[in-house]
Amino acid sequence: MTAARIWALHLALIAALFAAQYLLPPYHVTNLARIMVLAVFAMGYNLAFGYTGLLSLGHALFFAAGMYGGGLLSYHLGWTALPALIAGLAAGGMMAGAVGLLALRTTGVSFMIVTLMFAQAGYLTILYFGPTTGGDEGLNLPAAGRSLLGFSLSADGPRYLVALGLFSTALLCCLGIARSRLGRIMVAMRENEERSRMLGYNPFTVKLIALVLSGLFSGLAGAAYGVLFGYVGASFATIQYSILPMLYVLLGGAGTVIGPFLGALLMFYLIDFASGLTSAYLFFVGAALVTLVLFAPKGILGTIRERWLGWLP
Amino acid sequence: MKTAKTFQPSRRLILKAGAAGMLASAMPSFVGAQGAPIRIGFQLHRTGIGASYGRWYERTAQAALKLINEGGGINGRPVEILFEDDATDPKRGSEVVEKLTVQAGCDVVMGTLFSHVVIGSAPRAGELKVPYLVCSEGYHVASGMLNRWTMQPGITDVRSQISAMAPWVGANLGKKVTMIFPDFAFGHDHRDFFTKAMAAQGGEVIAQIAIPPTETSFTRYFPQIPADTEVLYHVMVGPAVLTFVKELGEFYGSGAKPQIFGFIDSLEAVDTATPGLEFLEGTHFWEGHNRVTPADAGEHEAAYRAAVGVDDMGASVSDAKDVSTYSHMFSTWETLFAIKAGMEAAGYTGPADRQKFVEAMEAMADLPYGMERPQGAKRFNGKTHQVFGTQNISQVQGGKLIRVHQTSMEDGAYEDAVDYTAMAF
Amino acid sequence: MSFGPFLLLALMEGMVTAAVLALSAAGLSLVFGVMRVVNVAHGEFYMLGAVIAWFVTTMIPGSPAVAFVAALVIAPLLVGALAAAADGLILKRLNYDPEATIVATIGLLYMIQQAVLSLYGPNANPVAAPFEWRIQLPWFGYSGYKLFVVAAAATLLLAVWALMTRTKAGLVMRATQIDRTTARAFGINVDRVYMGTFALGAGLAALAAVLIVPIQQAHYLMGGDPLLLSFIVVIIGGLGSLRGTLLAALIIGLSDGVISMFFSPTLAKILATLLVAMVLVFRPQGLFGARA
Amino acid sequence: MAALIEARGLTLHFGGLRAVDGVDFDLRAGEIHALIGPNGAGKTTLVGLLSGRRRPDQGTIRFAGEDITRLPAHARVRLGIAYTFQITSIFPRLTVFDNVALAVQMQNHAPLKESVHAALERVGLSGFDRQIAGTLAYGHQRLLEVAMGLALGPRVLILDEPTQGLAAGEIEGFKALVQSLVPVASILLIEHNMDVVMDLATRITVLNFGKVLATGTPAAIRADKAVQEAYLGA
Repeated sequence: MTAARIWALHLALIAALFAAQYLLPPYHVTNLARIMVLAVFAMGYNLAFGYTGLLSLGHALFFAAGMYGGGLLSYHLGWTALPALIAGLAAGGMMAGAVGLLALRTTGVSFMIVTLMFAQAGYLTILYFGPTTGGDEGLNLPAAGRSLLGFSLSADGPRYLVALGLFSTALLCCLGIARSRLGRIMVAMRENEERSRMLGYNPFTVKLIALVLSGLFSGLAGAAYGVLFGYVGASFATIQYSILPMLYVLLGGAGTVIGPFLGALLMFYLIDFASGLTSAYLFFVGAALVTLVLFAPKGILGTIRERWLGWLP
Repeated sequence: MKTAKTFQPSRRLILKAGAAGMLASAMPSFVGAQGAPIRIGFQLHRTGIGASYGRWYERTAQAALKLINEGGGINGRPVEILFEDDATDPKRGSEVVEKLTVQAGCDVVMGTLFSHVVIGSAPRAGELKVPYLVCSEGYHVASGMLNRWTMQPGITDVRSQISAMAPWVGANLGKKVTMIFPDFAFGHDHRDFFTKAMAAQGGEVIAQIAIPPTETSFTRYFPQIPADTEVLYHVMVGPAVLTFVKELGEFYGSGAKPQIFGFIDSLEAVDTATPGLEFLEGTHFWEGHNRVTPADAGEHEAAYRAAVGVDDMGASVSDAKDVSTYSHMFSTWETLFAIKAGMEAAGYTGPADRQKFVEAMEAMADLPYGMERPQGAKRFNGKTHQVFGTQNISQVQGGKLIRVHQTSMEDGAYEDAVDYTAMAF
Repeated sequence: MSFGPFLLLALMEGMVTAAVLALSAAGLSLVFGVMRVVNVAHGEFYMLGAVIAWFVTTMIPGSPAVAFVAALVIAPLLVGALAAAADGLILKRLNYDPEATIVATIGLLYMIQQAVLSLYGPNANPVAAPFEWRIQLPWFGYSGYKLFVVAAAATLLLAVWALMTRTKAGLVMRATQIDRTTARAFGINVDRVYMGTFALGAGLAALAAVLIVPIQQAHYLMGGDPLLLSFIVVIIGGLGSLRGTLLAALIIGLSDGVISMFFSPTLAKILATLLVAMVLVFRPQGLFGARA
Repeated sequence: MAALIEARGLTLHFGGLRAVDGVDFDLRAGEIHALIGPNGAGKTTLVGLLSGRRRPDQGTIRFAGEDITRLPAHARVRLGIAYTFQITSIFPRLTVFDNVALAVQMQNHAPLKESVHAALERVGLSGFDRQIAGTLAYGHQRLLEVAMGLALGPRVLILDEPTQGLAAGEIEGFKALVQSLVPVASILLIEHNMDVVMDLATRITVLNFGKVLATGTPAAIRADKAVQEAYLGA
């Protein structure tokens, strides 16, 4: 029963997003394409933070690893979008694995700071290799790098479909993971690490797997953002882009499958809407965050799940 | 890429300016023109590290807009500008181009100063096929990195600026140069083009000191300046520029020091009479547009300053301590008038004529000095989408920047690296 | 410049960096140590201190020294009051839940930044030092005020140490730090201790900013750097250990200065960053914290 | 019978305190072995060493003939040494089902649902599977903890004070449960309730000040003078 309801909900979301490209004005269609890619990033963050309890402040590094892993190959070697996306996916996963091997020796606030510092070193490395990476200015990807199986991703239609395809894949993977045995172990690690260990699970291994999965999602999102919107730049490696997915996840609901998408959607439109009303829009964004955390501390879906829909994954 | 700092706004003034800005954007001016307005989108650094430039860009653009509307608008239609904050961030910049073009229905979009925002936004402008006119000074337009819809008709790029000044530096200040620059693209442009230009003069750059972009304190880098340096060339950007210049002064103190030549970016929006900057007396700066009205200023200089609300010292008329970003902000004024000229040449009637507008812009060449171009005459290169003008070298005399040399347009010429007109729309 | 003076300058700069780090970390060490909350807005309290110093020194005419002393008093009081309000209105209601606190303080960060941007503007403004004094060495000149900052940092840390170990307030804070529940059982009003600690931490950040702003500039985005560096210093030093905080500040300050002598500056930054990360990886309890 | 767990010369110091001091200990296959002793005698520390939660300063531990002294705790669980906590340690925000499922899915091949329900049934928690574990009554939480240990399908089950907080009626059921586990599993039981110990244990080891005071059958222990002095008499 529950399983059917859960799959129906998620497939309905995908169907709604498919229909949205025909129903919404073009401005919002492109925004949705951006939001879906950012949501993939946030879902990746959610796997580490929401499910496994790893509060990282360095996910910009994984996003940037994917963005540059795909982007540089297409810029310098003329790779097309599909191999670039795969390269970005791999780069994100490998970077997360490397960081995890070291950073997972720490916990709590030390883990936050260590991941933050790795990300900062990554950002500076991009600047240091400016002749290759375009440094702070970044690079515009060539047309070849933005073609996927013959379709140009600079056109709005194919771009939206690719974004939707990646988002749907990520969403269903995320749902699958959340409902799998692995997902249960990840949650166990978040809830009670010592008990999990005494059930035979190696905390280090589980967390490393979660972080690598998270890195794969983040890397894919980074590569997709570069390929779909044509720009690769160091600003995506700054701490701001480590905080963004955390905000999306906390806003939408940590440890929920749809929460990251909801958070990205709301945050995007909160900024877009407020900046149209006033030049002091950051104030309202800040106030909204404080209000939210006071009155819905588990995020929107987290609160809904707690109050009404216990079956939400 | 650039930033600047340091003037001293009074709180009352800022609130007033903010209120005026809100009124102006809420109620487009209809004086002297009729019909549906032409809408110009403006990507603005309202927040983020570019915010101190954004304030003056907005103010200058408003002044030019008023003048254009008083003169009958564009093609007899009134003009309005929609400002939208890009947070000095490339991702948001691209979203803002989208918002201004698709949602607000702007005819063209004006771009902003920081080059990473420009480069991040240009692909989307190209996809939307909306003319994107930037004021960023970077070499990214003429280098061929961007696309046919992106143009820079209002300000000379950094490569040309440097090429024009280097001969004067070599001939007048010294042949052995040490450069201090920020360790990212904008600084690297300075490093590469100035080093090449000096070599062509028989001079030599003997040390290149790159400062990491996250740095807030600089003294420890100064000992790397070789003792036989004849000229110290500095360019710095970001909120820490004043710290940089002050620490340089502390470092040299009353001891011997080389000739110092700086890019005004190191001191844009900073009062040259700030305590701690006394050591700058006698040193030289590049200026795009002279902050202190030169004795031989052109006939339109006074009217331009009055329109923007800037006095002869380059400070706000209402607050002498509120120094403007004078060397850069003229670019928004001149870009607006370039849009007007391009639209009128193209017989622009609506978004369907955007391509005709770009072609009309590309057909422009000589742009004479006038109220439309208060910084000086320019030549637009339709192939590279880049405009070229004259540059100024000033010396600090009695705490003021006094122009001592003006380059010719030819001094800043270089070979075309791209022909955008051969690219598809 | 020959190596000796070069090294001397690097060491002097390292001392100043260490002093700046120690100053900005003192307040955080307190909040983090006693309350175990991650206050992302700590850097904004610091920034507010600098901006208030600019307002105060601009409004009070005459001797910069008088205005500076006024700022030293006014800025910490105002910022401390703001922090106390934030604690009472927000953090307390969140029961200091770690995740919720991070989001709330990010929200606070946005609000403070925007308020300062709207009311103060986007520019970096200088604040005059209370005295103008430059030391001219045979090889280079140096700001006397920078040396004053080093002395002030030492004094301030000593004062905080004395507060924590020699006063009743300090005892109460340490008791709360060790065990919140037991402290409550002994009749300590934990809510008030938390509010006081949070306000004191913010006040210390503001005080540090007033001391430091004459060698930097007051700018609305200046809070980011001290936040990161303070966290690093506090954690490397070991949680809640003031001695550790001081030593960590010295190590980071001096190594930053000296590493930059041997590598290209950006590479030096990368190496220094990785070095600190590795210290945390292999000594997660900090250099001087007790093993758990 | 062969010893399943064979510990020799185990020593662990906390600062100056010798929490476990040169302990030799055998757990035989199929037995219910109770570990008793006054508070602070080192019982929990000893089972901590056996389960791998702590590393000994000296000594060796063998499991089924294999040296496991340096094996981390989770690897020992995989070998078949399960541990239930003295202070209830469950996943309070997860459902009862998920708590047990986490244990069941350790042996990857097991059909999840059936095994979970079987484990719950054995401890008498059938029908509670959808409840959030933290909302169970305390006694039920203890039983859930035992169910998690059972569900691991262990060869050795270490129960640290399992009856603490159970009602009298629950204790009877619990005793039957433990007896039903042998001889498939061997049980090491830390217990304060002497009735439970005497009813269940096939052998008893008495610890005092980190050392083994005596080992033997319940009757032998009851008769041991030293034990009476140190513990039972007290």
